[in-house]
Amino acid sequence: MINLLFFGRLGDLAQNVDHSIVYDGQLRTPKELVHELEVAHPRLVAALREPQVLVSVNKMVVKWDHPLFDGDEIAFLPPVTGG
Amino acid sequence: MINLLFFGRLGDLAQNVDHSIVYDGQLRTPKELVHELEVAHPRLVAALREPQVLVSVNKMVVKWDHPLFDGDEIAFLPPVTGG
Amino acid sequence: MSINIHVQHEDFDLASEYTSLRSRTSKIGAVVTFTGLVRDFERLHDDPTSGQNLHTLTLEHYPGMTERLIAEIVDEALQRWSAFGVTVIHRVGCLRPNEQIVFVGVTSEHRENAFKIAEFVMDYLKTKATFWKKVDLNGQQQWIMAKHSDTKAAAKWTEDSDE
Amino acid sequence: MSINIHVQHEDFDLASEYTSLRSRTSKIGAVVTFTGLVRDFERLHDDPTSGQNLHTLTLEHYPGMTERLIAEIVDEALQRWSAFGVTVIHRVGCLRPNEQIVFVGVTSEHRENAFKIAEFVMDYLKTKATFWKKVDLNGQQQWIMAKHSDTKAAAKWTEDSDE
Repeated sequence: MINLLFFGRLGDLAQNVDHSIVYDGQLRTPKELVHELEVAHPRLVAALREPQVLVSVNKMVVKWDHPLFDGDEIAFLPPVTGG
Repeated sequence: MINLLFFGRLGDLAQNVDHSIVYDGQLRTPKELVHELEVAHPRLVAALREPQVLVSVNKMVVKWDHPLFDGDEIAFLPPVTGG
Repeated sequence: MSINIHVQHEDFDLASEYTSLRSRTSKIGAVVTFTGLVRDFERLHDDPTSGQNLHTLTLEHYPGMTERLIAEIVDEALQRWSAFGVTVIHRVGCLRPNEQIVFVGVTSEHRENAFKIAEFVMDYLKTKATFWKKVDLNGQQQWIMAKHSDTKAAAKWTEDSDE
Repeated sequence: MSINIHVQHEDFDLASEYTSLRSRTSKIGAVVTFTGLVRDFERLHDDPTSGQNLHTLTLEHYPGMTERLIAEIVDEALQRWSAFGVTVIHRVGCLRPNEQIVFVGVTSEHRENAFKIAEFVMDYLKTKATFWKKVDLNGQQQWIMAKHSDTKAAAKWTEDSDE
């Protein structure tokens, strides 16, 4: 199982997305994951592809071609606004 | 009457100095005042002439040749160390 | 060195944090505190004319990642300047105008280090830590955009290593 | 704008000052406080090896002149950066290690101004305001010399007007 998290405005756009994906044994990347969401969730995917959005795997920011493994937690992070 | 104030370590050196001087009607300056103290209080005067010592008249920092008038309050200020 | 980092919904008490920071050593000469408050209006962009009345501010964060990122920010500050103690508290959840939102407290021997650390931590908190603000402006919910001025503030620490 | 300046022997309470500073407007986004404490040792010169145990610290000042000079420092800061409130409290008389000696509190809309004003006021307090410190080091009374590092700290505001 791979868990997906969407923060900030991405969370609003991802309300109908399945946040748990069965891991099918194939090597996948965050970039490929986003591509698979494109037909069903075009607005979300457009937002995910904005250049300032970061992706993390297991709470560490990674590149979009980072390999994913069973049990990983993938989070999509828009620009932060705390403080 | 002219009143003299000595702060910080200058105060220790000026313990035997008369802090009130009768104003004799002559125009005087802080520099001349210090000169008049020299024979009786050589250590104090040496300290007053250190380049970092400032002089104020009526709570405003002035030059050493500032003219003095009856009622003035003259203060000798070593480098400050507050905060 | 004592580092305390809290991400919490509960409010915090400046006096308690100050007392706790002060108590650690008698070598402390300087205590700097920064407290951020929720303003009653929010500029949605860098445009100074865009201010609107704010009803509530909701802070979301990424539990686990946020605390680690704050710890990294504090560690980086402490590699640059020495301190006795650093406390960072960031609130999450729904807050109202005038409420306290963030606290940074630093104790050091001399004032310059405490000021630098507090300012550095705040600049990086704004640009690196995984918090997201949503505002309710007259009933309309809206996610806040990152401010260019914050990105610039954090960048100043890398541009000028003398700072 | 609200400016409060006090030179007093009595101790001050950070929480009261903070509450008072915060209460003035709901536009406040940032509160910066600096508190100076009496350290338990004193370096008589800039020599870092010269530290000695401190029993008491006595602060003398020039009443009337000090308050005016602090007001001038605050005014100069407020010509550079905007704020809602500035409070400066400086204690005088005989103090012991760990006691509070000086407080600067600033409220502003954004954090940068509050930090800058607090740091500016502290730098100039150290170099312009008419306070003199005498220390009792193991029974030996001694006036503190001005520190080169303080003169340098104040000079940075004139060298770099972008600061």
